[in-house]
This record gives sequence, structure tokens and C-alpha cells, in this order.
Amino acid sequence: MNVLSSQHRLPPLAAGVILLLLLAIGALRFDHFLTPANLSNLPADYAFVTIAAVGATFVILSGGIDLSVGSLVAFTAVLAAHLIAAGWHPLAAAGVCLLIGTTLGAAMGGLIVAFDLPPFMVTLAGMFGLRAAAFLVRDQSVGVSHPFLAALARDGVLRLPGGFEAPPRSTLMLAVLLAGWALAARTRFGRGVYALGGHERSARMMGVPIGFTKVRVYALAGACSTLAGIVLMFDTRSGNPAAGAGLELAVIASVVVGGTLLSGGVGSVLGTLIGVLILGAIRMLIDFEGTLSAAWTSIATGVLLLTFVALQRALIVWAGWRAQAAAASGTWTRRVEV
Amino acid sequence: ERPAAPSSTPAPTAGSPVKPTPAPSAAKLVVGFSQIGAESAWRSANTASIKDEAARRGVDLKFSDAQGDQENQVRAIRSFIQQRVDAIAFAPKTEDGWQAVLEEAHKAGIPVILTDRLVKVDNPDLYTTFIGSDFVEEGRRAAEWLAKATSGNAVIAELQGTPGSAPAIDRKKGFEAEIAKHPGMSIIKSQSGNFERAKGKEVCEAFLRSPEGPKLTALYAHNDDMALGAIQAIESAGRRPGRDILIVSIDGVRDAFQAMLDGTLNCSVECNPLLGPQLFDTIERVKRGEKVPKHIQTEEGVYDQSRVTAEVVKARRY
Amino acid sequence: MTSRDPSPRPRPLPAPVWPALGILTLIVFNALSDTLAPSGPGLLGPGAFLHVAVVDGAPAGALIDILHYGGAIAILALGMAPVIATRGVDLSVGAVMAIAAAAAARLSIAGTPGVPALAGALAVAGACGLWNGVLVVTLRLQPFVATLVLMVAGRGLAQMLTGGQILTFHDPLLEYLDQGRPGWLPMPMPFLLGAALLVLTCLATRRAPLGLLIESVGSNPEAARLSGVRAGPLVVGCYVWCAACAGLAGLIAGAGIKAADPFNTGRNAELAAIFAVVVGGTSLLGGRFSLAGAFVGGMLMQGLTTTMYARDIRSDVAPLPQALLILTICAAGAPRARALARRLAGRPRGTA
Amino acid sequence: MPSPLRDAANPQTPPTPPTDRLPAAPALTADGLEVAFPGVRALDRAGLELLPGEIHALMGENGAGKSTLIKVLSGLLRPDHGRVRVGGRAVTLHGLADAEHAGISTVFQEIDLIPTMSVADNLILGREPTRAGWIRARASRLRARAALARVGLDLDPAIGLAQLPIAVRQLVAIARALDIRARILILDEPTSALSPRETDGLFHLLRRLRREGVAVLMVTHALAQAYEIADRITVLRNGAHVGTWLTPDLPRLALIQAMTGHAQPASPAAAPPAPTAPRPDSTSAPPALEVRALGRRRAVRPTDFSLRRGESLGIAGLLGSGRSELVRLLFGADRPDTGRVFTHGRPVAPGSVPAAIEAGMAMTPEDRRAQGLMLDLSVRDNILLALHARRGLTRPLRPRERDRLVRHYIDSLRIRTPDAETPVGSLSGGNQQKVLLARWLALQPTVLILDEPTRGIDVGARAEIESLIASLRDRGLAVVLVSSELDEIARLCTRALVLRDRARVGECTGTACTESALLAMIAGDSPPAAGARP
Ligand SMILES: Nc1ncnc2c1ncn2[C@@H]1O[C@H](COP(=O)(O)OP(=O)(O)OP(=O)(O)O)[C@@H](O)[C@H]1O
Ligand SMILES: Nc1ncnc2c1ncn2[C@@H]1O[C@H](COP(=O)(O)OP(=O)(O)OP(=O)(O)O)[C@@H](O)[C@H]1O
Ligand SMILES: [Mg+2]
Ligand SMILES: [Mg+2]
Repeated sequence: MNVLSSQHRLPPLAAGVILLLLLAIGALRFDHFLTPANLSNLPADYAFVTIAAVGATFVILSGGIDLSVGSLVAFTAVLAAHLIAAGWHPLAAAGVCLLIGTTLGAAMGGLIVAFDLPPFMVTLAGMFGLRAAAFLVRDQSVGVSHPFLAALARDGVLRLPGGFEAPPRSTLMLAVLLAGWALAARTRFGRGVYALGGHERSARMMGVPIGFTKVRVYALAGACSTLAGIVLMFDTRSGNPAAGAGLELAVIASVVVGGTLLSGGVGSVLGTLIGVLILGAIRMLIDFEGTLSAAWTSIATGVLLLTFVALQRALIVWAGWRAQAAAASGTWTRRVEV
Repeated sequence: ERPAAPSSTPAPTAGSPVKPTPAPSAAKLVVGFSQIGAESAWRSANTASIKDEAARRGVDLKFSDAQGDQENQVRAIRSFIQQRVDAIAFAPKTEDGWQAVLEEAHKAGIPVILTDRLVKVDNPDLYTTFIGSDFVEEGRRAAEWLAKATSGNAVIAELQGTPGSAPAIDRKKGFEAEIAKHPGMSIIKSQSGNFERAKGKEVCEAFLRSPEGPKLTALYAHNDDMALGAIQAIESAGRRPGRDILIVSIDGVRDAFQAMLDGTLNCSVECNPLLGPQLFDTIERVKRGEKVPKHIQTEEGVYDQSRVTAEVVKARRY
Repeated sequence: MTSRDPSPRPRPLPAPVWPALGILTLIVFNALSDTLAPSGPGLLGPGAFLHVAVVDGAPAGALIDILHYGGAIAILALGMAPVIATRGVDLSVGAVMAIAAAAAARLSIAGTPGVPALAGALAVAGACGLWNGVLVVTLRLQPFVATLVLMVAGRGLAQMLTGGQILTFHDPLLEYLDQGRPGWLPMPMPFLLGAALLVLTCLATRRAPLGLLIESVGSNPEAARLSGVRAGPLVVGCYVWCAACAGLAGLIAGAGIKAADPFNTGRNAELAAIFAVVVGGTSLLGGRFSLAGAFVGGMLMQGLTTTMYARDIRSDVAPLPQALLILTICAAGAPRARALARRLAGRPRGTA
Repeated sequence: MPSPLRDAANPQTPPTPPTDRLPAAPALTADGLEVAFPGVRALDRAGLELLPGEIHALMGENGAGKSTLIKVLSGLLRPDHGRVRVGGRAVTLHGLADAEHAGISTVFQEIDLIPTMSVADNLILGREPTRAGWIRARASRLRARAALARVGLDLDPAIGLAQLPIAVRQLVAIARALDIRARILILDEPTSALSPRETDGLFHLLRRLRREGVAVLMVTHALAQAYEIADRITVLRNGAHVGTWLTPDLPRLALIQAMTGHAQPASPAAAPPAPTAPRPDSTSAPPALEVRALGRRRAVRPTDFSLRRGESLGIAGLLGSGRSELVRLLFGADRPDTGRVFTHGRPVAPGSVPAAIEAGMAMTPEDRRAQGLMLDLSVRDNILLALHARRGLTRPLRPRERDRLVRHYIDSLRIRTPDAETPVGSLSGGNQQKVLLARWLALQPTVLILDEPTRGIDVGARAEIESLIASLRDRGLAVVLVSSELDEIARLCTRALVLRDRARVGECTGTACTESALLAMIAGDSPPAAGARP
């Protein structure tokens, strides 16, 4: 295998190792940690984060950034709740929200492309504007109850062998992940996103439709955030205009921990899932520990994060050495004839 | 050593948990508590009270700080359920959004005690009891005091809490309902100060600077911190806080008592964070199978300058 | 050796122009609202946005408020700009603000006089920056993650420093950082500090080669290395500088309320600072940076907030008009938009 | 002063009619093209005619507008005025896709490809074989392999592009362009990064395409290449069409005159005073540069050589022979595993660029865009960077001194830029190279290492740079010159090393360093083992 392309695969791989390590620590320290029910909770609790993060992965891969995630989640959650409270069927509300969210994402992408604006600015404006819009829909949280939601929570749970359970949001998350992976790795659009983030000027010279790709990337991110908002709304059966504050940073952090370069062009959707789960597992360890004060919770979160990204770094360096050493044991050869 | 989860026993009905507690009294009580975060000194005092009381009684407290994120609270409660704690207590960040996770706790047969504020759920059986103050009532009391102090005539500016948060909404609601009874009282300025001292100061400066600024005779702040910031703003605008402008706020933290002693703050409606003893009393009663009321009101007072002495300030624990 | 008959070269407008135009828009909007409102205070009457009163020999008013509170944001932005120019970002500035304020409060309460307390707090902040810089340079973590660590942990540290309380302190020197109005120029101290820092940093980066070295690292790290630029110390230096600026901003924030509030000081400060830098014409991708732009960007950020107060806009919906204004400013400043405008005006086009 | 040649060619009249050998219907015509950038008029009524089955050379000085013309023909730039016709039909090209649709395939000059992607991904980006929208992985791999095979590149398509030297990337870019069945193939300086061997291979390919009726437009600065392969030559000057000639009708001198607009005083080959023998200074002084057993695993085997003041050492070899790696070790850009470097008798800390610069060395890297220039910074900043970095923050240059230096190098290297504040990225390729050179000359080094310094530089400037190198050498600098152009080494160097398979295989001195001698050494007695890849 060659060094570089495996170098790109290394960070998510190392992240995977770290995740297993975290779970092992939990299993050794706490009685009820490594139970199927608890392990089922991890993806379920982070389903909406993961779904939003899939969209953010595309944005970051394309060399952009999306700060509007948290606000869009809140906006769609409130809007959906509002519609359901007004008598809509949840699915109809979800559909309408999805349409609106995707359009909003596409609009942000369109602005970025049309005026060649920094994505930071446009999505920051989105973050401000959509938060306000959420408060305009409802200035406080709305609870909803609908037979469909109750039925979904009751009957939608997939029971897997071994006592594992997948509530609908986990299943949906898996579907989104799969779709995201396929889109990134197996479509021209996905390859274009990677190219765009790798070197925008070159990508233009190689015929990638830059503008169209960007608009689609932000539309996709909008759709994912919206879906995340709907998942959140269905799960909590409420929409809160203040929800998801700071979610954008958490999402970007997950993407980056999962091995995606913030500068674009390198990374994977799978890495993002691992990134979310690492941050989730850290949180879960802290919850199980159950002795940390607020101050210590912050400090421990920071220190654990550092420990594990440093470890990830070390693993990558180590693997790089290994690869080099293995290669160096070969002979001095001229590589290729032209 | 932990008591096994009573999953076989039928779920307790609210207020009267039928679950017998045959567990030997020697077994340590395990309680999970999910705190919202540490957004103020009031909250820190709340946390400290609960932790200290748990330590005093030898309760095994699983404490989780959600860092201001409701989702983290949900996750913490789920992890408490996984750990089969004897009781779950939490201070909900918002009223809505707890249906699903409380159903899970209910299914697992773990009693849930709310502190600090109520939640909205389909089925009130999902929680056992609520210990805490009533934000609406606090707002009402603040208005009541102000009405009495001004004989029902005041031009009021309001410093709201964080937009969308339950205390901000309810304290506003209660205050407005009360002053509606007094035609001479009106709120002419209202803006959010995010419960922050610095924002309170900045917003109050803007109030005083506005065309209506000179007309203001009273200030109502949703918490003490904002009032303390506002006092500085009033001083630097050349007016006398506590005299030219009456100030009433909520919480009753030590700095507020000091300000009342100094004469710059007029009244603070207490919102007691020291819930620890009451909380664990209640949990023990629930565990013993006793019936507890659905709402346990905390003991709280309304303090104004007349009630505050140096001793009172010194005795304040938070 | 230009070829003959070159098209008129439209010099790009200097970076601070766009945020400055944004502030101007806000001022005009406020002035119009004051004059047009039926029972408004008029253009300059008491309570008007443009009204400047004199309190205790120092001017006061909404405009002065912008300078006052914008000063701290501008200082943050002046620190953040070089970091962004090296292709980095510092998310921990808010936490560092809280830490510095807490450290100053602790020192002051322990009886340390003003100058050492100030120096001590700034040193603590600088140490935070050193930590960030070392993580970025030696561990080669992505700056986003490296500074995220301190962003998360730092607030905890600040709370530990204050013991979970809001620590009230009294120190004339520290308070002077916020309330000071020097006799020779009775303007808000944070603004004067920011302006002084701006002049200082401009001298350091534009007269001396420092700015070029920083830009070269952000523009093409490999080429900078091959040109003999020692990127490591340079980048660490940028993070230390950024944290020191954040420390100063934290002290100003603490001085403003005469207390260290570890819970709220510097909340969302990182976004405000990055906003100021980017709206001031610095690209998040590194390379060229504009300090003056960052400074004015900070003022614009505060201008948005002050307008919200002045116009009595509910703070939960205020972000909507703010977002629209941000977009308008950005779009107006975009070369693409200017090219479009030129084309509409019938003149030849610039870059394709 | 109008030259007779110019009058004879009469640039105002349409290009010389094609001979009977060429079919009549042009594959592409462009006329009256105008493109203005801020400060420059890059194209000023430029035109071109391409016939099917011809190889057409487009020539001109640096900044003449060749690349701009090509960008217009490929749809990347929209001209302010003028028309492009493909196959007789007027077309408006809105983008690369339009051009490809019209049968035009282009290799751009500043193509960096996508460094974060693999070779295969780069080759098939945007043309991946799909079924119902999904990329077919196996078919993609096959297509990538086939594309590589077409240019004779045997390399793992899964390898990351960033790992490859610029020459190989250039071949990948060519492979990509050949991957679609184009009727018009445009190559902007495809050979500037290639060594003679690869150039031969490319020309072979182009001839085959010519037989198939493809119209090929190629930019080159090497006169010899133009005369070797082109059927016709079009010359641009200051963005304007000067003339089009059948190659045999255009003597070299006339071509140079057409490009520069004035009679060249001397042919470039004669420009630098050719050294006859090494002229070492006093033998007692330590050598300016001494290299002992310098090597790095997988890069270069331990190599020794030394160089005195006033000497110039050429390093010759094929693509991938380890020339760039050797000089990078020398300069501390990579950390050597073994060996030491001394300048003027003093050891230089290994693996440290600042140490090498402090010791008096300077190096222009081969890949000017990735390793050399800060494209978004100004010409001024790019020139002053290394000097500033060496002087550090404590000894800044006085502003007046900075202005003087910048002006001096812009003038003396004839850098064509609107002004010193223009971002370097908007200069033409050759002018970018000159800026890079200026950066290192400003350091006034004692040991100057040049890796392909004349890549992409026009004839006139090349002559100037060559004579500059010669005069620097004669003023006592030690010069190390890596070049794929053997005649350049032969002309400029007092000694030459030849590398093959990452090891030193030969050396020659003085007059013995002829092109043919070098070629023989490079080729070796037996051809090197082919295609061995770890
Ligand atoms: N994007 C741009 N912005 C501004 N000026 C440009 C831009 N691109 C090219 N130019 C200018 O247009 C002129 C023509 O450039 P062009 O790249 O076409 O030259 P060239 O003939 O290809 O030169 P070389 O042989 O050096 O590659 C130059 O003066 C260059 O500085
Ligand atoms: N034909 C080739 N195919 C694949 N890889 C190659 C080829 N030629 C060189 N390489 C890669 O290039 C590296 C060495 O290139 P290097 O830059 O040292 O060569 P060079 O002799 O300096 O040639 P040039 O001056 O053309 O770059 C090797 O590590 C090898 O991986
Ligand atoms: Mg060119
Ligand atoms: Mg080379």
C-alpha cells in the first residue's frame, strides 16, 4: 500500500482505536457501562448530532464552514413543533421543514457563490438570522403530543440480537451515514467536493462545476441540520427556540476529531461518526464517574479531549514511521521508468 | 453492594410509590442528580448544597453537570437509568422535552424528583414530586413589594433574563400580572441582560441614556447579578440607585444583601438554592414508601433594606 | 513594464472601509429613526443616538458606548488577526478572558497592588497562549482542536480560581482600565487602549518585517520554511499575543463590573473576535491580514449591539436585522459585487 | 526601428495560408481577442488559427499573453471582445465543460491538480464512469491506468499526488488531457518540467495525434523544441498577434526578433561567457562548499563533492534520479541521514534551512508554486521575504532600502508586473520564476543553488539569467545548478555531476562537459532497470 493515501485513512482509523480505548476504560471502571442497553444509548443520544455532522462534513471537505447548524436545528425543531401543535401531521410538518431547511442552506450557498463571500460570514449571518427566526415562530419552547410520535417511540424500536436496541433515530442516523458515505465516495458530486476542498483553483481548471457544487453542499448541510432538528423534535417531543446553542462548534469539533482537515479536501463521513462517538463517550465517562463538579467537568472534558487527540496524533506518527521503515528496508531503486 | 434494580416490582405511581424498600438500611442510597450547568453563583450554591448534603448523609451521589445543554441532561438521566440508581433528581433546563426520557425512567421504576422548576409532561405520574420555588410567584412578589413601596406609582425598566429561559419567562409573567392591578405602574423599557452582571450594566446604561431615561423611577431585574451591574450604571449616570431609582431583583445572593446594606438595592426576593436537605429528605421519604406532596415549596422570603443587617449578610452562605 | 494602454486600475479599497461603512449605516439608521419618530428626541436632543452629553467632564452617549464596549472586542480582534493570518484560529479567547479576570480578582483580593496584579493576570493569560501555541506547533494539532481544549477547560479553571463565585474586587488601577477617562483626552479607556494597541501592532507588523513573516507562514508554509522563516516561534508568538490581548480584554470586562464573573465573562467572545477579523478583510484561509480592519470590525460588532438597545429591539429577534446588515456589508465589499457594479456602469471588467 | 523581417511577415494580414500538406478547414480560429486585467491588457486583438493535423507552437516573451489566450480558448476566461470559432461555428465558451464539449482539451501552465487526491482521482475527476449516478470503482481504476499508460507512466494510481515531483505531476496532467477524445489539444508549456527523455516521449505522442488529425497547440520557450516538432509558429507580443509562419520559413533569429520586437544583440547560446576550465581561487582557502557522504534513505545515496569559489557545478540526470533530493539535503530542506556539509570550512547544522542560509547558501526550489511563492502576497513581499527572514526582527531593512532592492530586481530581471504591489499569483509563469530568483539574489549568497532556474522563462530572459549566473560565478560565488537542459549545464558549468538511480554515476570537468558527454553518462552503458517500484 502506498503511504499517502493511507495517511488520509489513518486519522479516522486512529480515532476508531481511541473510541475502543474509551469504551474499554468505561467497561473496566463501571459496572453498567458495557451493557447492550447503554451501548445502544450512545448512538441514539448522538443521532441528531451525527446527522448534522454528516452535512457539516461535506461543508468542511469542500473547504467551507457552516456556523448555522445550531440555529437551523432550533428553527426547524420549533417550526415543526409549531405546525404539529397547529394540527399538522408530524410527517407533513417534517416534510415542509425539510424543504424549507434545504432551501435555506441552498440560499446560503448561493450567496457564497454569487458574491464570492467567505462562508464564515454568510453562515454566521445564518446563525444569527435563523436563531431570531426561531424566536419569532415561538418565543419559548413548545411541547407537542401526537399519537404518531408516541407510536413511533413505542413501536419504532428495532430490537437487535444481543439485547441491542435501535430507536428510530438511530436507524435514521445509520441511513444518513450510509447515504453520506456513498455520496462522498461514490458520486461525481462527492469527488467534486473533495477536489474543491483540495485545491479550488485547480478544481475549476479541471472542470469541476465550482458554483453548483458549493450550492449543493450547503443545501445538503441545510437538509442534514433540518433533519437533525426534526429528530431532536421527535425525540423530545418539543421545539425550543434556544436549543442547539453551541451545537455548531460541537459538530465541527466532531468532524475534525474524526480526521477531517478543517482546510478541506481530506476526511471522511465515517471519521465523523467516530468523532461524534468519541466526544459522546467522553461525556458518558464523565456522567458515569458522577463526582465531577461543574468546573472539573469542563477541565476533564478538555483534558480528555487533548489526551485523545494527542494519542491519535501519536498513533499517526507511529504508523508513518512504520511505513517508512518498512519501505526503507527495500532496495535503492529507481521507481519508475517513463 | 448496590441494591438491585427493582425492575420486577411494578412501577411506582406518583406520590405514593408502592415500591416497598426491603433493601437493608445499611445499603448506601444511590442518587443521580443532573445539574444544568454553572451559569451563575446561585447555581454554584445550589450544586454545593446538594453535594454537601449528600456527603453529610453518606449518600452515593452521581452528579452530572450538563454545561448548559438540555441534551446533556437527557443523556445524563439515561446514564443514571443504566446505572440503576435509586432515585433521579434534576433541575430541568426547560419545561418541555422530557416526555421520552421520563418514560424510560418510569419504565425502569426509578422515582424522579424535579428541583428548581417544573416540567410539562403528558402524564404527571412521570415524576414523583417537585421541590422548588415558583418563578411566577417570585415575579409577583417583586411586583407586590414595589407596589407597596411606591404606593402603586412607578415608571419601571425591566432587565430580563436569557431569552426563552423559564425563569425569564415566568418572572416576567408574574411581575406583569401583579402590576396590571396598579394603573400607576408601567414598564416602559424591557430588554434582556442575559442574567449577566456586565450585560445588566450595559443595558441599564442604554435605558438611562434613552429619551425615556430621565423618567424612570424603578428597575426590576430578573436576577441579582443584573441588578448589581445596573447599580453601577445608575451611579455612573449620576443618579442614586436605591433612592432616585428603586431597584428590586430576585435570588438573594450575598452581594445583593451587601448592596441592600449599602442602600443601593432596595429589595431582593429570595430564591433559595440550598435545596440539598429538602431534596434528600424527600428522597428518603419516597424510598421509605411514604407519600409525598406533588409540589414541595421551598422556604423563601422577601428581603428589603429594613430586614438586612451586617449579621444577615455574614450569615448568607451564597 | 506594463503593456500600453492599461485599463484604469481600480485600487482595492482598504480593508477597514467596509466595516466603517457598516457603522456609518447604523448611525444613519439610528439618526433617521430618532428624527422621524413622532415623539422621538430629534437628531441631537437628549436621548438621541447622536446626542453626546458630558458627565463628569467626559463625553457620554450611544456613540461613546460603541467606542467603550467596542474597545474590548477590538482588542480581542487585534489579537486574533495574526493568529488567523497564520492559518490558525483561537477559540479559547473567551475562556482566557475569564481566567485573566479571575486571576486579577484573586491577586487583588489577596492584597496585591494594581500593577503587579495586572502584570500577573496578563502573565497568566500569556501562559494560556503559550499552551495553545505549543499544542499547535509541537503536537501539530489542528488549531481548531488545540484551542478547543482550552476553550472547554478554561472556564473550569476560571471557576476554580474564583471558587465558583463571582468575586468582587476593588482596585483603582484595574478599574481605571474600564472607567478611566484621561484628562488630556476624556474618551473611554478601552477605546484608548485598543487604539494604542492598534498603532503599536501596525508599527510592529508594517514597519518591521513581522507582518510579512506572519503572512508568509499563512500564505504558503512550505515556501516560508524554504525561505528560512522560523515558523515555530512565530506561530507560538502569535498565540501568546492573542491570549495576552484576550487577557487585557478580560481585565477590562472585569473592571467594568468590578468583579470577576467566571461564568459569563467572554461568552461567545471568540465568535465576536473572529467576526471582527473576517469582516475587516482578513481571510480565514490565512495570508494577508488587516489590523485596522479588525479594529473597525470590533467597533461594528458593538455598533450592532448598541443599536439593538437604542431601538428597543427584543434581544431574541435582534439578530435578524443584524444578520441582514452583515450580509449586505459583505456583499457590498465583495469584489464580485464591485465587478458587477462596474459592468453595470459600463466600464471594463476587472479580474475574471 | 522596423525590422525587415517584420515587414515581410506583415502581422496585419491574416496568417500565411497553409501549404497543400495541410487541410484547408481550420479546426479553430480566434480573432480580435481582447482581455484586460487591472493594470494590464493581457490580450490586445490577438488571434490564432489551428488546422486539424498540425502541431502549432505558440511563442512569445513572458507575459506576452499566451496563457491568457489559452484560457480564453478553454472557456476559463471570457474575452472582452473577439470571437472564437470551432470547426467553423462561432462558439461562446462559458466554462471548461463547454470547451470539452466542443472537443478542446487543455493542459494549463499553472495546473497544480488536486494535491490531496490520488493520481487516479486526479486523472478521472469529473469523468468518472458511472452507472445510474454511482461511480464504478473498477472501471475507474482501469480508466486511470489506461490514461497513465498512454503517457508511458508506470505508477500506482492510488498514490497520493502530493508525493510526486512536479515533473511527474506534469505528466499526470498531460495524461488527463489525453484521456478524452479531443479534436483540439492545447498544451501550455508541457515540457518545462520534463527532462529530454520525457520530452521525447511526449513528442512521439503528439506526432501520433497529428497523424490522427488532432490539432495541437503548444506553448514552449525552447526554440529547439519548436523547430523539432511544430509545423507552424504563432508569435504573440504584448498581447497582440505578431504573425504566423510555417516553421521552415522562419529562421531562429527572425523568431527571436518577432518575439522581442527588436534585433537580439546576441543569440542566447552565445550570451554567457563560457568557462573553459575551473578557475579555483587560491588553493589554500577552504572550498566554498564541501559535501561529505551526504545521503538520505530512499532519496540519495551518500555523495561527496566540493566546490570552490568561482566554480559552477552542474547536476544532471533523468527525472527522479535524485537531483532535487540532493540539493534539498544540501540546503537543509530535508534532514539527511548521513553526511555533513561545510561552507568555507565551517560545518553547517544539518536539516535546518535557517542554518544553511546563515552559512551563505540560497536555493530556488524546483516547484515555484508549491515551494517557492506566496501567491497572494505582493511581488515586493515575495522578493524581500528571505532577506527579512535572515535579518530577523531585530535588524529590519530601512523602507528606502527595501524600495531600492525591489526596484532594482524588477528592473534588472525585467519582471513584467504592473507594480510591486501586485500579487505574485497574477503574474505570468515566467515572471513568477523571476520573482523567485530575485528573492534569493537579494540575499547575496556565497553558495547559490538553483533547481531548474530557467523553467518557463523566455529566450531573452533566459539569456539574461544565464549571463547573470555566469557573472555571479565569476565574481566568486559557488553555483550549484540542477537543470534538465543539458546544453545549459554544458554552457554554464565548470564541472558537472551525473546522477542515476539516486547515486552519483559520473563527473566531468571543463570542456569535457559537453551535451553529448553528459547524455552518454546519463544513459549509462546499460539502461537502468525499468519500473522497479518498492
Ligand atoms: N489573473 C490575472 N490578474 C491580473 N493580471 C493577470 C492575470 N493573469 C495574467 N495576468 C497578466 O496578463 C499578462 C499576460 O499573462 P500570461 O500568463 O498570458 O503570459 P504568458 O505569455 O503565458 O507568459 P509566460 O510565458 O511567463 O507564461 C501578464 O502581464 C500577467 O501579469
Ligand atoms: N517517473 C516517475 N514515476 C513516479 N515517481 C517518480 C518518477 N520520477 C520520480 N518520481 C518520484 O520523484 C522522486 C524523486 O524526484 P526528484 O525530484 O529527486 O528527481 P529529480 O532528479 O530532481 O528530477 P526533477 O528535477 O525532474 O524533479 C522520487 O521520490 C519518486 O517518488
Ligand atoms: Mg504562461
Ligand atoms: Mg528536480
